[in-house]
Amino acid sequence: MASVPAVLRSEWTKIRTVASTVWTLAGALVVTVAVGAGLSALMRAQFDNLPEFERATFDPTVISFSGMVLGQLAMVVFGVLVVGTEYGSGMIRTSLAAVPQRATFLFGKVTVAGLLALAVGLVTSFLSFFVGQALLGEHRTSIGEENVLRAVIGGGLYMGLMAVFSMGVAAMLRSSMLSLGILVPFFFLVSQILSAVPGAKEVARYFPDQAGSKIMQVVPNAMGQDPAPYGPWGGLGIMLLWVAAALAGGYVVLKKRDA
Amino acid sequence: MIEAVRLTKRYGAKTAVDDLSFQVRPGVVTGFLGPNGSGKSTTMRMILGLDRPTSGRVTIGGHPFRELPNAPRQVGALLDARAVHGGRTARSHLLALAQLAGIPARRVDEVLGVVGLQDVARRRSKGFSLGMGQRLGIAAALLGDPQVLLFDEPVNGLDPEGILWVRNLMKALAAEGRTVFVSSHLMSEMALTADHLVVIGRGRLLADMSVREFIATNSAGFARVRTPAGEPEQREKLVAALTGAGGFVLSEPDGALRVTGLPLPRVSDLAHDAGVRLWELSPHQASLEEAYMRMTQTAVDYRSTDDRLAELGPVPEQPPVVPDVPLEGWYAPPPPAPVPVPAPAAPPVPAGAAAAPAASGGPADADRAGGGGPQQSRTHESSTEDAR
Amino acid sequence: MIELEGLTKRFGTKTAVDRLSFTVRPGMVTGFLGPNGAGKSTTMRMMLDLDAPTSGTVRIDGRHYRELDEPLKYIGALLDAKALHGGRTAYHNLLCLAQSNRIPERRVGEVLDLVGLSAVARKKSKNFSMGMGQRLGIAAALLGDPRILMFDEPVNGLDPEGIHWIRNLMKHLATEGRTIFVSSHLMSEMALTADHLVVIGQGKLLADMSMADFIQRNSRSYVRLRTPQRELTRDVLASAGLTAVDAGDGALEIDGESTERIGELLAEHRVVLHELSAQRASLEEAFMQMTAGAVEYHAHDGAGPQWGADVKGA
Amino acid sequence: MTTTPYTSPIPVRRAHLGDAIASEWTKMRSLRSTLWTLGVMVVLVLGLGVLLAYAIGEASASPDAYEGGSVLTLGLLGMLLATVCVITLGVLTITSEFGTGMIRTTLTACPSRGRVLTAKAIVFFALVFVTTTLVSAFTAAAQCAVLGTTGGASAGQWIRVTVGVGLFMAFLGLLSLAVGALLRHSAGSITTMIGLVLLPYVLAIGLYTRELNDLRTALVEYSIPALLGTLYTGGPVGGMPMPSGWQPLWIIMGVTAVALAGAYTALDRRDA
Repeated sequence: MASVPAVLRSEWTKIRTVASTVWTLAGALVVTVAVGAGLSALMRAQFDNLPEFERATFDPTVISFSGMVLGQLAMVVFGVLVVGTEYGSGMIRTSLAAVPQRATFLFGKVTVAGLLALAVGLVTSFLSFFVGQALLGEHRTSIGEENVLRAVIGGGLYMGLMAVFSMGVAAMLRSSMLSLGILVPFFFLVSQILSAVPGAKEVARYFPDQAGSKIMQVVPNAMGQDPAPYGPWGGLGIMLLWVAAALAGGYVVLKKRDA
Repeated sequence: MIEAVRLTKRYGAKTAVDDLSFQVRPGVVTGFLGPNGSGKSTTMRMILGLDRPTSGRVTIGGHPFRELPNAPRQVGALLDARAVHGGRTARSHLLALAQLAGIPARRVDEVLGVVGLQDVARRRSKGFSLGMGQRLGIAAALLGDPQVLLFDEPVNGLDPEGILWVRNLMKALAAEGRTVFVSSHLMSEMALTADHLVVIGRGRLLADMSVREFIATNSAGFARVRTPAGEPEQREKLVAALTGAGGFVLSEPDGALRVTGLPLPRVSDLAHDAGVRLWELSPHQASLEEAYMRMTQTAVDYRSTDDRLAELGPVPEQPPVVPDVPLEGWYAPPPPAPVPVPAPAAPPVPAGAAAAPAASGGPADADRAGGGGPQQSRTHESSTEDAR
Repeated sequence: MIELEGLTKRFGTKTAVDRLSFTVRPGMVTGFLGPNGAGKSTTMRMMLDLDAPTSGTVRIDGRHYRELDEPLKYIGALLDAKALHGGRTAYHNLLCLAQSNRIPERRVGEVLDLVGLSAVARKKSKNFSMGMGQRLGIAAALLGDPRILMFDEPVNGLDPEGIHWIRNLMKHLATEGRTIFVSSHLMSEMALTADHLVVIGQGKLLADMSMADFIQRNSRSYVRLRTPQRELTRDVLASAGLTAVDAGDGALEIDGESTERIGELLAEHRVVLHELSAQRASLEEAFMQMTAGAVEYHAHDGAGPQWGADVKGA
Repeated sequence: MTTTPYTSPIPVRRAHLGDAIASEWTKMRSLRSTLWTLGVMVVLVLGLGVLLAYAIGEASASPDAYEGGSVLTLGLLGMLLATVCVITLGVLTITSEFGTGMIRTTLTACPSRGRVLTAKAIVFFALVFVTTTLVSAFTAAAQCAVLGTTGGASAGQWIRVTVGVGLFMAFLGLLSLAVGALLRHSAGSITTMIGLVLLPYVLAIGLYTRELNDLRTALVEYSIPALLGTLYTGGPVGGMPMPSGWQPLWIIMGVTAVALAGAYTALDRRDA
């Protein structure tokens, strides 16, 4: 079989030599931290105006992560482009001629891009947390509190998994535009809207983003959110299942379809 | 009739086209040749009024393109076959162009038939192959049934049948009295299509003459003479007679003689006088490519020569005996290029050469052929790597 | 060495490649010919395992492509010059390929030198002209210094100097004992480059033979003769049972006899010759003859409008 | 080499602007992206307008709240989002020609740059004007039906939110087309236009000092969304001597005219 370290090195070169990597990942970081900081500052100013029960279940960690709704979209774009541009440019044929073992190729790519996304995700999540807490003033929490470290690391995991999920979807659809056209509205609109509709809510909570984002909560059912039938790790597990399914689908498509 | 008068185009400090004057006459196919970067495309674009000349002018039938009263009815052009919006069907694309020029819509279906795209007329051109795109571009050029036609690399991507069709099309168009101006990199194709040539290099005119004249001035033809096999004295007699008459004789691998400096009938007469029977006496005109290569030697902008390449190509030194190649395959050794750059990469060849495929092919292939397995060849790779 | 055995590819009901079996041997340039839609590209893609055959096998030096460890070291291919990421520089495009097959980084600089792209190595490849893109694709094929090389339309977009260069490169690579497999639509170019031909039409093998055999079998060859003594010559030939046909430019054409025999015959009668040469048809003519009927897009003759006076009057 | 020059049997007649317009209309309607962009616009305006009307109708029971024609302002939200569609379409109408190289074919078929640009502008303007006017009218009517009142809107108000908005959007699209002709790059031109729409707000946030208060207000008041809003509301929002009534239309017409003049000059002067 093709040498795995060689494929990993090759994929790393591919990722670091295109401009879109820097733009999407930097976008994810900046947007998440900035929006999180903004909302944290707003919350601090408005804290006294919050309803009683919201004040009681106030979750400073979640507040500092509120930029992730937008930041995750940049991660989705990153994941889609990593796989999608291979198809868009025709590079896929050159790549597969160089590494004919489909599994080595796809999982090598996903490993490198996923680890990079995870690293950026962790940096983003820690940065969001500390900046957000600093701006929350007297309502802040600290990293040493119970479950907070889990939530912060979970935030990084969530962003990394989001990127990997997108890679799987892009490998299944074999097109950047199509993948973005489906994933962005899904996470940005469909998932958000369905989670507000009474009947659909039961289904929507099993969507990857809804389930995965549970890991970032420190206070259970914070600020009037509905209780979920799974815990933070259970939620992450559901998301992992989604990711695994997307990757498996992508692999099957890559193996079966002509390049 | 296309007429360029002292045409010049500068982009900043770079002069793309330099004081170019030529005429393209109706009734013949005129080939437009030049290396990459010689200013061919720029010239074509200026003819079509897409670029403005820095100085000088180019006119079609006496008018600059942009002042032609009925430009699309007088000039048709294929510049870049990919210059269509892929989201549009072939027919819509042509229809838009026809309407723009006030050409009746039924002409659209006609040209689609002419280029053989009638079956895919309602397919979006995004899915077209290179050859189909080329046909669509040719259809657009023919739309106005114009008197002057410009084609840039018309056979790109076409299959042999399509190439033959384009070649006959050009000739037919010229025979109808139209002006046909074709640029191409394919010398063998040009030799079959064009009657007249305009050659430029580094933006300057190098030649403006008929194909025949061009080949005659830029290369030497020769005569191939064969005497009866098994009678060496006949051959020696002929060689002596030819040399005595001022001819230059070389020996070919199959025993034939290559004679330069004497016209064919003279060779025949000399053989006759010497009592030598001839088994073959054939004229060999040099190819257009050879003539072209000689002419543009110094005008190539962008060349792939360097020390290793020299090793790969059999170009550098021609042995005194003519190599054993079929008649079309032989090239006169190009005159040694002036070599303005002192080739900095040249010295460390002995060590570095192992890396070039030319050199490493030998030992590595021997190794692989002997040992076979990939393991072995890989260790070989890495060991040469270490050695370096 | 590439061996195809019963290779078949169906897309739905359409059979693109139909039980194709042939061997591409080392040490020579093998040309791969066929009209558009004959299945050439599909065949080449199956050779690289980009398309899965419906049935049949391709073996590269006796092994399946997918079993090759570092395939770029066995087989280098130029399928589509644009099959690289345009946002990446020429250098990086090659570097990631090299790394995936553990080819040392310095080799990237070497092949870029080789194809003459060193000056633009750090430029993004999307701004390359067609000829430069082609050179980059050739560089990628040469990266692993492979024993087998496959080129699909290698001269596309190259200028005459580049065409000359790639032709000599391919011949030279073949003399080193490599297997060279080239597809092209340019018959005149093929005639200069290839030693052996594989011709397919509508997915089926039409010919697998040497260039000389191919031309000889698929076209007419004759002897061309020019002389100031035309009538005498005609008589001499007629007496030997040969018919000379007028070629139109003053020359005579004789079918079915060698130049040697005719030379001897005419020398006996002391006929003065101005030309006596064997004429062979071009590869293009031979190819057209063979593949007639296997062509997909037929163009009409003539380009002028097919309407006449009715429109003029309108 | 004397040959009689070829003459075509197809009758020759001088092409004019009408031909160019027919050609541009063919180009416009033969692209699926045109249909998609306009379709999205119609869905956005109509859908959001009706949804908003329902939401408001649920929230407040009294129909008296919409007196003075304010019911018509409900169309503003959808129309704001529709600007993105119109900008995209306007830019792509010209930049896709540059991007694909089609412009060279077009200019070879019609060497008069002015005629090509004029035809494009006319076809595009007409298409956007008709679409926007119709969809505005439908939306307003639907909203009135949902809420069960027209809120006593005057005829002048009706004309302003239909024809007025239609003209405003068409000019905005024309401005995008001109910018596209100047920049010749799809992504760059769209970004520029979106920036033009949003930048005043971003700048206004930056100018957070009392001394620059007037400048900030002016920036916001003369921004494209605010001008569009003025057409709906009819009056200056902040009570300052800012554009009101039909004035936004004259403003965008002026800006578009300047940009178009630039586009004409650029297209004529520059190499294609």
